[in-house]
Amino acid sequence: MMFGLAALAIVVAAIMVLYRGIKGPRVYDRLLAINSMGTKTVILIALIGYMYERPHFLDIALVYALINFIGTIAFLKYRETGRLD
Amino acid sequence: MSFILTFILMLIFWVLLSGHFGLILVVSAVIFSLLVAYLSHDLLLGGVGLSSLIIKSVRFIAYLPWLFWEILLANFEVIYITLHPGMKIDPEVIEFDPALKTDVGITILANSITLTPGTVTIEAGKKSGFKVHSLTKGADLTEMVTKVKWIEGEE
Amino acid sequence: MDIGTIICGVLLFIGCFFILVASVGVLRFPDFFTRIHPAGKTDTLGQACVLIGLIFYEGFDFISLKLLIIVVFLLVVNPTATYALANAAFISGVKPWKKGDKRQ
Amino acid sequence: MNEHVIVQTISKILIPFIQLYALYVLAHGELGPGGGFQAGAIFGASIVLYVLAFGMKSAKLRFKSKVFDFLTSAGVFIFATVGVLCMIAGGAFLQYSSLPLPTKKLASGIGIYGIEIGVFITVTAVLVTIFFETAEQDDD
Repeated sequence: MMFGLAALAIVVAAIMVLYRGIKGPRVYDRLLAINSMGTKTVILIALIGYMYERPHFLDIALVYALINFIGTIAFLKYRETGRLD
Repeated sequence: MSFILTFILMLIFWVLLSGHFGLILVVSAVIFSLLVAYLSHDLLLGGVGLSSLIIKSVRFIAYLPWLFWEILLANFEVIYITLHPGMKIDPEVIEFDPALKTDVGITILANSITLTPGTVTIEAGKKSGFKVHSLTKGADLTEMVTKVKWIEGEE
Repeated sequence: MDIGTIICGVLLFIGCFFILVASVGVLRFPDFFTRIHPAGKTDTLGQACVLIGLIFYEGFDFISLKLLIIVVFLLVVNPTATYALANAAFISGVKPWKKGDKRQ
Repeated sequence: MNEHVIVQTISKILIPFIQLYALYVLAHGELGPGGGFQAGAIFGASIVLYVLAFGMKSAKLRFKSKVFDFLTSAGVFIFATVGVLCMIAGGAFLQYSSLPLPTKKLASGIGIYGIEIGVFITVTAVLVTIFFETAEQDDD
């Protein structure tokens, strides 16, 4: 119950951020929205793991946080230099 | 030196993550920690002496409670500004040079600034100095710079 | 209802409040550099609050240690990503908003 | 990111922990989510992070392309060796329970662990090779 309400609040927050991601106006606003939604997803995965009493979900949350970070850095680097290395 | 320290750190991290102590798992813990220490020992602790490492870690941990208190205060400020109907903001970009010597010091300062009152680091480096974007005029960062300098230490 | 569950509920409420306010901030602020303030720090604190609430619910064992690792990881990684974003925007020539300018 | 100090320092701190986490996922494939493929992807991600933070030149000095070419086939070799060992011991290909070990449970545990390590090595090597090739395609 408690976890369900918290998850709902985070989904609402993610939808609000998604609006910023659609509207822009700059690519950096969109990237900010994507990064922010990614970290919210980490919390959401942890909460869902507790809702269904499956703590193994935490491993997935940690991996998602990691991939989110690397993805943001990679995209920024590509924006700036036009290449990945 | 850094090899052994990395090995011990990795072993501790494995135990924190795992929580299972079967024979196969313990053997693989030791082998994998050795592997990671071999691959990355110069990344985590490259060229740092043991005594200075301990001193700096203790100082860093002593710095954390103050930082968390500042983060809490900072967030109430941001929440107040966000929910105020008049949106009372007056942003400015501050430039200063904290004269920090180490990369780790710069990183700690930049991330602390990002997490605390109405300020976000937008540029940080040894040569270029710091550029900080502040939500309201008159942000004061001298206390934080002093504390980070203390973590870096004089030796 | 034991004490851990109550503390967990309170922390979940505070954390969700922070996260919601951060999202409102991302919508309301006038330009990129001001938007990054709520996204960079209020969000981080809200997430830390939610996860620490889960630690109180769990009690102290290996699973709560894993939660603690996620909290530390987020506290290290989020400001770094925020810095990288702000720095990239600044270098590419996005001008910071001044008082009296038009909303973007 | 003209001065990469912060991203570089954070990467230096994170990379060893990411690598150990990948190996943890590899070793706990039976107990939780995970296994060879996921572990290989995470380990590959740590090397991708290194390339992003420090650039390709420094990465090429640290992780030789030739080593990854070797590892790609070494992983498959480990996988096949475990399978063939099962056949030599009198079972079918990859029938772990026929391995000459005290209990069947231990035999299948070690057998699965062996092929997971093989998968892990191949996946890491292939992912890193793909990333190196894509990042460098403009140089030709």
